Amino acid sequence: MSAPTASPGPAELYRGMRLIRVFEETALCLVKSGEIVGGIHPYIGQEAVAVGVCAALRADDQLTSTHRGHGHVLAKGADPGRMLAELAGRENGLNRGRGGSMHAADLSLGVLGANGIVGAGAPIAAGAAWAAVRQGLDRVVATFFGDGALNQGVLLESLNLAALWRLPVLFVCENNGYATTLPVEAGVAGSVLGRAAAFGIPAEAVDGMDVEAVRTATERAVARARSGAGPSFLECRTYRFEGHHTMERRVRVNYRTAEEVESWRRRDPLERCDPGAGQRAAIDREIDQLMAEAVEFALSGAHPDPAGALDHLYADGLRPRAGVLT
Amino acid sequence: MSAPTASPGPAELYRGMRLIRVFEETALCLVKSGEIVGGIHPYIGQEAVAVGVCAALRADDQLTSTHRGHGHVLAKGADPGRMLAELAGRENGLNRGRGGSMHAADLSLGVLGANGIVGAGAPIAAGAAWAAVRQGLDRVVATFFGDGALNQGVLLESLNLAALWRLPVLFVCENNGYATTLPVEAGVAGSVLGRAAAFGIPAEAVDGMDVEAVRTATERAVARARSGAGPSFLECRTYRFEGHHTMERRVRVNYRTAEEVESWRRRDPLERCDPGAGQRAAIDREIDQLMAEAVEFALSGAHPDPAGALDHLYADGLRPRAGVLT
Amino acid sequence: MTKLSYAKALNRALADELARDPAVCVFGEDVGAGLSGLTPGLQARFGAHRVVDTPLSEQAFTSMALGAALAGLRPVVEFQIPSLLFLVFEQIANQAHKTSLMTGGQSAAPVTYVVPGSGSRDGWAGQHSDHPYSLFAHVGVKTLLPATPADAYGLLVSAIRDPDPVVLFAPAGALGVREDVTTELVPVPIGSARIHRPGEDVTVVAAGHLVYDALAVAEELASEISVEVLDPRTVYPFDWAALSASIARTGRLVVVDDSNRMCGLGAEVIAAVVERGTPLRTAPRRVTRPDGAVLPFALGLDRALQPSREQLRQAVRAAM
Amino acid sequence: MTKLSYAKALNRALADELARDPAVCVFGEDVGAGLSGLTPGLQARFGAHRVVDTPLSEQAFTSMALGAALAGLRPVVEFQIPSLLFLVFEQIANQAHKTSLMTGGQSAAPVTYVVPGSGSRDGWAGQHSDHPYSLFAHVGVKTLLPATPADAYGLLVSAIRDPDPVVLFAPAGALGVREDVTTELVPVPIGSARIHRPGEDVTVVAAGHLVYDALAVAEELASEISVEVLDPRTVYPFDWAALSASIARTGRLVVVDDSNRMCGLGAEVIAAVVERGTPLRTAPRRVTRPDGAVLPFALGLDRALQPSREQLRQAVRAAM
Ligand SMILES: Cc1ncc(C[n+]2csc(CCOP(=O)(O)OP(=O)(O)O)c2C)c(N)n1
Ligand SMILES: Cc1ncc(C[n+]2csc(CCOP(=O)(O)OP(=O)(O)O)c2C)c(N)n1
Ligand SMILES: [Mg+2]
Ligand SMILES: [Mg+2]
Repeated sequence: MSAPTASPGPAELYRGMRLIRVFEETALCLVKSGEIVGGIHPYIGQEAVAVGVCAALRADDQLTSTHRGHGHVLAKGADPGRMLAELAGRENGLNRGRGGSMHAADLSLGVLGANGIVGAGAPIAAGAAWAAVRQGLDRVVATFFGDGALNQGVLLESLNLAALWRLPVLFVCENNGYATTLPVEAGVAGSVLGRAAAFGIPAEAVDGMDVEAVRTATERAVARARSGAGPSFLECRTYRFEGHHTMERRVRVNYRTAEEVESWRRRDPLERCDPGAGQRAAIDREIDQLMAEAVEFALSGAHPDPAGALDHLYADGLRPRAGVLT
Repeated sequence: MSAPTASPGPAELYRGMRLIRVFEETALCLVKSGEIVGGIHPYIGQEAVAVGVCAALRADDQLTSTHRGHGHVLAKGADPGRMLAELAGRENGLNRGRGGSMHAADLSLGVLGANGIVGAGAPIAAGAAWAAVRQGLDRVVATFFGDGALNQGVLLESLNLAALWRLPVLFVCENNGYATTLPVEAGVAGSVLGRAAAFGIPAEAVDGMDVEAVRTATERAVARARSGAGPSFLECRTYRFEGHHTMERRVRVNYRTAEEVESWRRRDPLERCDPGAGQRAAIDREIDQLMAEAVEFALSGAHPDPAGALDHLYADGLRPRAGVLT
Repeated sequence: MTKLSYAKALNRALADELARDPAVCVFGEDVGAGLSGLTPGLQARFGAHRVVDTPLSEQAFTSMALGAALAGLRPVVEFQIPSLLFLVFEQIANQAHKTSLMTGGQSAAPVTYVVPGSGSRDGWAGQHSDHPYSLFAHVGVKTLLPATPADAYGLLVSAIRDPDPVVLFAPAGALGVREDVTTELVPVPIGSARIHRPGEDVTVVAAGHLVYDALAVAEELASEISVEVLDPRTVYPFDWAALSASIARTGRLVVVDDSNRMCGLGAEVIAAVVERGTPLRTAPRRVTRPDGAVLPFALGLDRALQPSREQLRQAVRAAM
Repeated sequence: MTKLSYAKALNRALADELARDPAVCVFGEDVGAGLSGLTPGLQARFGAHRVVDTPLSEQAFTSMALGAALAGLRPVVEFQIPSLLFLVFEQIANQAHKTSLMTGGQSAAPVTYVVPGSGSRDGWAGQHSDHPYSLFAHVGVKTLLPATPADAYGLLVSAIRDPDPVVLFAPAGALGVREDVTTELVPVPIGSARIHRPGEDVTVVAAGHLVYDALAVAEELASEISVEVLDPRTVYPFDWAALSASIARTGRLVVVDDSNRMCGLGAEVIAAVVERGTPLRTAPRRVTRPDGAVLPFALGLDRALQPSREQLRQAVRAAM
C-alpha cells in the first residue's frame, strides 16, 4: 500500500487547476481547427472540484469519470500530452486513440474510465471499492457525476448498495446547476443532499469554486472511507463557464442568462486561489510551456492504422469476422 | 367523472379480504392439482393492504400491480371466476389465458396490469397519472410494490418524476419484510419512509394488518392527490404467511423462523377485522359459494386454441411470420 | 419548390401530428431547446405540457409513456443517443411490446421512440455510435429506418398513428440530406419497401443512410452492371413481397447493413430469400459492420468498421 | 458411474472455480439460499463475502461486477429470469463489452453472467420465457448455450477464466438433464462445436435443450434419413469451421433455434453458409420461434410458439 501523499499546498492546487484550464482552452482551439473531431464537454469553471478532490486522494486510489471528464483525468495525474493525443485520436493517446474525449482512461493511475452514459460510472466505482475491501486494500474510489446523474436509477441503486455494504466510495456530485439545458430544480425533487442522506450516507455541500474547501471536505470523507465507515457524498456547487458541449456554440439556446454566467465567472476558482506571492505568473508560464509540449506531442502522434480498428475488441485476442466475406 | 363511492363498511372490508383469502387458498389447491401451471405468489396475509387501499379508490381510479398481484386485482373488483380462469390459462380468463398469474389485467376496472418485473409498474402508473392530469380527469393511480422494489432504479426514478410533476400517484409499498429470501434490512439502506421523503413525497407508515388503518391512510393520500397536491407514499407493514412462491414448498429454505411466521399469523388481518355481529359466518358462506362458482366457471372454460397463439401480438392485427416456412 | 432537410421533415411530421391529435405528446431531454433537431419550436407552439423536458430518467419516462398510452395518449419519446435504447430495452421489449398479447388484447401501446442521429457520428466514439435496429427487429418491435426526408416525414406520421410501439431510427448520416418536396408530404405505410433505382442484374438492399451509398455505387457501376436499389424503409415488419419481386427480376442479392454482421438484418435478408429456395444466379452477399463491432474514436478506425462504398462495390462485382 | 444433473454440473463448476481462484466471486439475488439451483451450498462453503446476496438492483450490481473485474476480480453474476438481461443490457453491451476496445486494451472485463433457466418454463408466461442469446451474439458478447451437464460444467469454467464478458444461458429445458459422468469434467473451449450424432444426409444445427429434440428426431428418422446433429455450444463466437466441415459431408442444412425468427441465430447460420457459395443440395431451412414472439401463458399457446419436434421433422424431410 502506498504511503499517504503529503497534502499539496496552494501552489500545487493552483497549478493543477491552471493545467486543466489551459488544457481545455487548448482543446477548444483544436476543436475549432478540426484536430479534435466531434467536440468536447469543457470542464472550464469546475476545476476546483477535480483538483480539490484528487488532492485528497492517494496515488493508489481510483476514480470513475464522466462525459465532462478531462479535469478528473488530469487531476489524477494523467499526462496532458497523452491526454490531448487521445482527444486528437492519435496512437500515442492514453487509449491509443480508441476512446476519445468521453472515454479517456489511465488504469495505471487508477482512472478507471470516463463514460459516455450519465450515471454509469457510479456502480463501476462501487464495484472497484467492493473489490478493494475484499482484497484487503484500504483504497478509496471516487466517482464524479453531475446533478443530472442524480436522476439515473443506476446511480440511486449504487448509493443504496454502497451504503448497505459500507463501501469506501466517495460520491462527488458536481452540481453545476444544469443537465444540458435542464435547471437542477426542474430535475431534482427534494434536495441533492437529502437524496444521499436518505440512504444513510453522510452528505455535505461544499463551495465547488473553492479548491481548499473541496480538498478539506474530501479529506474528511476519505478518512471516513479508509477507516471502514463507508461512503460519503459531496455536493460541490459549481458552474460551467462554457456551453454544455462545443456543439452548443452552433445552436441557439438561452437557458442561462448572461448575468448568471457573469456572476459565476466572477467566482472563478483560479482567481480565488492564491498560489503564494509571485507564483501565479511563474506557474502560468510553466503550464503554457507544458501545454505547448503537449500539443507538440499530441499532434505529432501517428493516426492509428485502420488495419488495427478491431484491436483490443476482445482481451483474449479473438479476431471477429470482418463486415465482408474475406 | 364517476361520483365518489360511499365508503365501504366493515362488512364489505371483511368480505373483500375473505374473498382474496379463499381465492388464494383455492388457487393453492389448483396449483397442487396441476390445474394452475407454473405456480403463484400467494397474497395470503397481506389482504388488508389491497382491500384497504382499494376501498379508498373510486371506480375510475387505476392501479398497477405486481407478481404478487391477485389481491390487488380482486380488490379493484375483478370477477373471481374470470381471474381464476386466467390463472388456469383458459379462454374465458381476464386476459384470455394469455397473461397468467403475473399479468392479470382488467382495463375496464382500471387494473392496468400486474407485472413480472419488480418495480416496473411504478412508472406505468406515473404515466397513467400524467395522462389523467392532461386529460383533465381527477383520477388517482395507485401502484403497489414490495420492499424489494425499493431498490430498483426505475422505481426511484419514478418517485422523482411523480414528485417533480405533482402527479396523482399513490405509492403503496407492501413491506412484508422480505424480498424472496432477503430481509428488508439487508436490502434497504436508510429507511423505507426516508427514501420517499427524500423526493419530497409525504410518506406514512401504516399497520398493514389493519384494513381500517390502511383505508384511512389511503383516503388522506387520495384526497391529496385528487386536490392536485401530488403523490403520497404509504409503507404498509405486513407479512406473507406463505412462501415467496409455491415453488418454495419444494426447496429447503430457512430465512424465516417458525416463531416469526407464527407471531404474524396471530395478527391475521381477517381475524382483526370485525364485520359486525353475526356477519362473519354469513360472509364466509357467501364467499365459499362465490368461489365454488368461480372454480366451476374457470375449469369449464375452454383451453385456448393453439392456432390463436399469436392473437393480439400486434394491436393492428399484423400477423408475424411463423417460426417455420409456411 | 421547397428543399426540405431530413431533420426538418421529422420536425414537421411531429408538429403536424401534435396539431392534428391532442393525444400526441413528447417526452425527452432538452426537447424544449430542440437540441437533437427533432423538436425545435414545438414547445413554444404546443406548450411545455405536451412537449415535456424530462430529467435524465430514461427508464422511468419511457415506461411513463407506456402508462400514458394505456390511458389513451400517443406519446413520442426522444432519445439523444442510440445506445440509450439499451438502457430502456426492458421498458420497450419487455413491457410495451408485450402488453397487447399479455393482456389478451385489452390494451395497446401506441408509443413511438425516436433516435434522431443513430449510427456513427464523427468523433462521438464507442458509446454513441450504435445502430441497434436489428435488436428491435429481433424482438419484434416495429422498426423504421427512413432514408429520405419524405420517408422520414411519412414514416414518423405512421409510427405515431400506429397502435403498437414503434422505434424510428433517423441515421446521423441522413439527417442533413435535403430533398425537393414538390408533392405533398403523406404518411408512408409501415412495412412497405421502395425501389430507389430499378435495375436488372442485382438487387442491393440498403436502408437508412446506406441508401445513398448504394445509389452512388449503382451509378458508378452503371456502365457494367445494372443495380436495383431496394430500400425496405421498415426493417420490421419487412416487405418480403417487394424483395421477392425484385430478386425474381435480378436473380442476385447483395445487402448493405449498418448492423454488426452476426444475427443482423443482412443475415435475415439472405436467409429469408434462400430458405424459400428462390433461385439465385450467384451466392448472396452482405456488407456489414464486423461481428461485435465497437466503433473506435479515431476517425480512420471508426470508418474502417462501417460498411463502405468500396466494400459494396466489390460485393456487387463479386455477385456478378 | 455418477449421474450428474445439468444444474449440479453448473454448481460444481462454480464451486471448483471459487476454490481454485480467490478472485472469483458471485453476485445475485437469493444466491445464499441457492434458489435458482446454481449456488446451493456455496455461500456456506465460501462465505457471504464471496457469494453475495444482493438487493433487487440488477443494474447496479451488474456494473459493480464490471468495477470489481477492473480491479482484478472475476465476478459471476446470476440472473433469476432471462429477461433481466434486458434490464442490464446497457451494463453488459454498452459498458462491459466496450471496455477493452475503448480503453485501448488497458482493461479487460472478465465478468460471467449466468441465467439458470433460460427460455420457456411451463407457466411462467410472457416476461419469464425469453431466450435472448441472439441479442448478445449480435452485439458481440461471448454467448454460451450448453446442452449437456459436461458441457455446462466445462463452458462455465471457461467463461469464468475468460478475460472477456461472457453470457451463459442454461436453458430451463436442459436443467434437469442427467448424464453419466465417467470421464473427468474438464473445461470446454469457448467457440468449439460438438457433433452429438454423425450423419450423412443433412446437418441439423441445434443448441441448448433443442439438442435433445434434434437427437430424438434424428433417431426417429434414422431408417430413412441419416441426420448429423451439430451443437455449436457457443453461439458467439460460432465454430464456423465445424459447420463447414459438416455441411461438406452432408450437403444439407436445417437449423433449429429457440430465438425469434427475424435476425436470430437461425438466420445467421443460413446466411453464413450460403454467402460463401457453399454448395447445398437443397434449400437450407430453419425452425424457430415466430417473429416477435411473446410466449402466451396457457401451456398450449406457449408450446405452439416454440420450435417443435414435429416442425423439425418436417423441415428435415423438406430438406431432403
Ligand atoms: C443516460 C444518459 N442520458 C442522456 C445522455 C445525454 N447527455 C449527456 S450529458 C447530459 C447532461 C448531464 O448533466 P449533468 O449530469 O448535470 O452533467 P453536466 O453535463 O452538467 O456536467 C445529457 C442529457 C447521456 N449521455 N446519458
Ligand atoms: C427486476 C426483478 N428482479 C428480480 C426478480 C425475481 N423476483 C421476483 S419477486 C422477487 C422479490 C420481490 O420482493 P418484494 O418486492 O419485496 O415483493 P414480495 O415478493 O415480497 O411481495 C424477486 C427477486 C424480478 N421479478 N424482477
Ligand atoms: Mg450538471
Ligand atoms: Mg417483500
